[in-house]
Amino acid sequence: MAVRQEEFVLNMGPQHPSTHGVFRIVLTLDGETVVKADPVPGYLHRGIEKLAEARTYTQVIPYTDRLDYLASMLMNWGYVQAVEKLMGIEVPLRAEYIRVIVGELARIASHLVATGAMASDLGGLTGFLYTFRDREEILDLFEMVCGSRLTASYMRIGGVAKDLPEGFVPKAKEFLKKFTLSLAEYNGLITGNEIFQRRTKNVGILSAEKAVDMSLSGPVLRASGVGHDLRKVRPYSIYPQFEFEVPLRTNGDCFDRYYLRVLEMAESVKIIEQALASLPEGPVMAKIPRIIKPPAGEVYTEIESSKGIMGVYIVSDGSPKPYRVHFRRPSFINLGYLAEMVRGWKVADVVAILGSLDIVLGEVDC
Amino acid sequence: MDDISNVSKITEPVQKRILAKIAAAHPEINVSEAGHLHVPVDSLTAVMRDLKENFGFDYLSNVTAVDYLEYMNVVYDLCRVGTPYMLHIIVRIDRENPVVPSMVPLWGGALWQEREIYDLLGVIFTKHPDLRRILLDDTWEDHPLRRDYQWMSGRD
Amino acid sequence: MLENIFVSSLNWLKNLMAAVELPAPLADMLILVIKLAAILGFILINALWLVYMERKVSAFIQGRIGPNRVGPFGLLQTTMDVLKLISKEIIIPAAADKKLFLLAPLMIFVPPLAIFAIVPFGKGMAAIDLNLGVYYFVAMASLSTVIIWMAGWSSNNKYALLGGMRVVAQMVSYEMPLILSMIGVIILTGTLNMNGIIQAQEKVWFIFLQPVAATIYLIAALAETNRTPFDLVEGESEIISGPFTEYSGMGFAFFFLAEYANVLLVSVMATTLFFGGWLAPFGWTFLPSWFWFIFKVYIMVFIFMWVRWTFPRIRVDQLMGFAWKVLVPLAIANIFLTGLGKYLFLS
Amino acid sequence: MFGKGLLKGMKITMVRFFKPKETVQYPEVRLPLPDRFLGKPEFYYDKCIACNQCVAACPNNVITLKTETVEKKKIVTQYYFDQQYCLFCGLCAEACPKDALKFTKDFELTQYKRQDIKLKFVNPEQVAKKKAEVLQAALEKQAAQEKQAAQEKQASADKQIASEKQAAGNEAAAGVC
Repeated sequence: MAVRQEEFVLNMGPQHPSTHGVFRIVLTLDGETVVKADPVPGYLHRGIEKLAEARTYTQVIPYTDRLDYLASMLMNWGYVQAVEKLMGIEVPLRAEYIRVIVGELARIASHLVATGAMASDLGGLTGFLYTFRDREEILDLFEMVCGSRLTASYMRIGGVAKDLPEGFVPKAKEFLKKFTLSLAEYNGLITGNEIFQRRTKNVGILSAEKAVDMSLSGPVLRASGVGHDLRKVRPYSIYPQFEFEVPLRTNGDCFDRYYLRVLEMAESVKIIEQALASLPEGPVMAKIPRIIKPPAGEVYTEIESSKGIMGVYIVSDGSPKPYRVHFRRPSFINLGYLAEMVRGWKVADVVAILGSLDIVLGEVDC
Repeated sequence: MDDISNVSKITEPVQKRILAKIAAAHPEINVSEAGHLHVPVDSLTAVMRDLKENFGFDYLSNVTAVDYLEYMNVVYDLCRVGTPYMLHIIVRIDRENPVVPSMVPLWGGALWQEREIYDLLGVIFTKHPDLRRILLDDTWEDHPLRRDYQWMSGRD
Repeated sequence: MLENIFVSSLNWLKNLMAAVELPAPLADMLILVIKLAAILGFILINALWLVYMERKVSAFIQGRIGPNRVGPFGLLQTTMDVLKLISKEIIIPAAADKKLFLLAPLMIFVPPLAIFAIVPFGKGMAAIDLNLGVYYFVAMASLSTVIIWMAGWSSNNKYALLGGMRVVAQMVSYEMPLILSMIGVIILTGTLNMNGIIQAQEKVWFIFLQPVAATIYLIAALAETNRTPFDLVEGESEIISGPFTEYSGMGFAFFFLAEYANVLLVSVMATTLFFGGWLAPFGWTFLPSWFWFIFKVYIMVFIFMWVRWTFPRIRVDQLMGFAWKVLVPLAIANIFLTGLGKYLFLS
Repeated sequence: MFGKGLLKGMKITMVRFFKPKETVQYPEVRLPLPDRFLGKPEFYYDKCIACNQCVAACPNNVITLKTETVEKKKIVTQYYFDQQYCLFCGLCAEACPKDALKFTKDFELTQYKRQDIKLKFVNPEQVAKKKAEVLQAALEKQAAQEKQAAQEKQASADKQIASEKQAAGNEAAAGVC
């Protein structure tokens, strides 16, 4: 009597503990092995690009926080930098330094969430708690600077909303000192753990050519050996003034994508230390007209956000409202390759691969 | 801000040289003064293949589209991995039947971006492996990002 | 006096019944019922206490404080949880297999309770001094596999089905190393009787004679009770909570408490087999034997909790590979060495 | 050795087991909030000059402002702040020229009833008082004007009498010679 075999379709999401938000993957499973995967985003689609067309340039800033809400400072920075390039505004030096400090803090906070979520997706809940405990301190620094922890809306076209409060620099320095100890703690608890390595090493291999062809970016790309970090490759703001390396890993598996983020956090600490040390005095806001009316034309600029290359394309028709705003969201494009990447792996690996891609649904659905 | 200027001092002339070479290689492209390449629709695939193979632009960073009511623009941004040079390519298409050859055969990265443009702006990409809606519900008619999209707006 | 407070009170009861000329079989039956009721009470209270202890230990490891609002130091937290769960509506999925769905939570408590009947809590304090003790333990322990699989199959939910298949694969393949590691101990003692094993450890505990068997036992015990790093059955981040996904209210509470009863059971067996049961270490008999027994059991439980909140989860195929390719050969080698050692030592 | 990483992980968790805990007992113990904290908005009625800057600055049109002109002076009669749509980005407080809108440190914004979410900052007595003030001020101004007008009339009348007398004087002089 032949045993009838049948594949069954499993809906992983939209409400699932480890899809990092409202995201569904329709998995066709043969037992535990994935035969076909069809990711379905769109549950968190708020139409930010349509809303932006009905708002003035400054009013769009609070919407950019809601893209990648784990690193809202970097999202502000990407948008604001595009408008400044369109209008040809030069941002004062102190504002650039503040942007670098606050942007790198946001990068650390975002990587902490990625590391913690990856550890908890694989079962190690304690790792999640430790990374979030350190992230709390960064959120307190943000609260001091801009008044809210997650959705900063701190940067303005031409500079930053307000100068750093006086208690900020000493508190930031103290955080950086304490943070290097906790980095060692993560390595001890998560990176060095043999079970974690067995679950992530050689899982979800991504070759360099495939990564470039699928326009992946950020830690996902650099873990496959492609050294494309905009802070070094196409420097913007004042990054050339700081020495830091871009960590690179070669065999492009889940472990490398995870470990690369831990290394990047150490680099960000270096950048912030140098930025805090040489913070110049001066204004934090360039002289800009009260009503911002950029000249007609279009611009596309990119910055290196924590998830990858965040591009902003703005078309202006000379009126105070942008004609068209398009956000190149790294998590959305990194997800494009998920369908092939999880094919042939187990359900438990789908969770590990999704965790290593580190997507945020606010950014995927825009 | 001296550092940025001396970095861009090096990249600016090279960028211009690349644009000049491309313009020479493809007479049908006209380069706008802002350095954008305006490519006609029918020669798009040939130009893009040439840019990828001969000029080494192996990374398609961004694909998007804009609705200008009389016509539509599809915009591509290419770059060479590891180098600061970027190309901004604009293709003008008719608004009534917006059809553009898909870039997926050349760059896999266009897969989801073109689906998003089809979903929100209604641009049809020929030879796209699976062109269907990605963000909106499959039963959604019309394309919201078009300028003449009527919707029962709650609070605007 | 404290030593045999339980044994003497039982004898006092026996004499009382003899004085009242109760017919002998009725008296014996009554004594047995009282013994088992006492054990049942001990386990249920322990299950409640272990839930609270686990939440406190996990909180302290993670830099939190844990429950401290309900009752003094949060002690009533678990009782309030159980009361809350009792008041919850029991939802049965539409296409579920009703009879099996409702039967599973009831039966999940049967194996652990059955095994506690033969556990020697102290000197002369085993409810039934079965001379097939260890054999009985292994037989009953394998029953819970079927019950969890019953829960997984009957709730007609894909995640539950996955969880059910995982429980069968995991429990069956980790029973082998569990049994083989016990055989190592049985060779030394020559008897299956629990008290006999404890007597044999008078001079030296078997943990020192059988260290390999002890580690294999502990790893297999972790897998038997579905705890991290082997908690694939209830892999929260993968298959939500496996077979227990569709259960709400008391159904879920039973599975939850049964897990802690199993943890208690497994650590009791570990103490009996490897850590000298109720024997006082270094001969400190000023404390009663049953105190030492509970003290050792709770050390074992603490180690289980400590392991749970440190390690991530292993994958299904790695789990199977580890059991069959590493633990089983190791256990067989250990048996061979023990046999050889005994033969050389005796002759 | 295979287990080295595992044991190191357990050492870390055991060391953390005895370290002081991070949790703050929220209702009893409250962490100090920085002064730029964007909590519940607060509106100073008398500072507001109804210039609608805040209404224009808000991305989600959260603020609705109704005015009434009394004696050519605008009085705010209604100032609704619909908190459920507010992004707490602080653009409105930044746009206000008179600092009439501030964000306090109160972050417990939940309400039992849905309509309480919509903050109504201006109550009728304030409006009535303001109106009365404005009317009163208008009256005073009017009275002052009348008085002033009366004085002017007075002054002009005197001047006129003086000039008539003077003119009469000249005639007399002209007539005489």
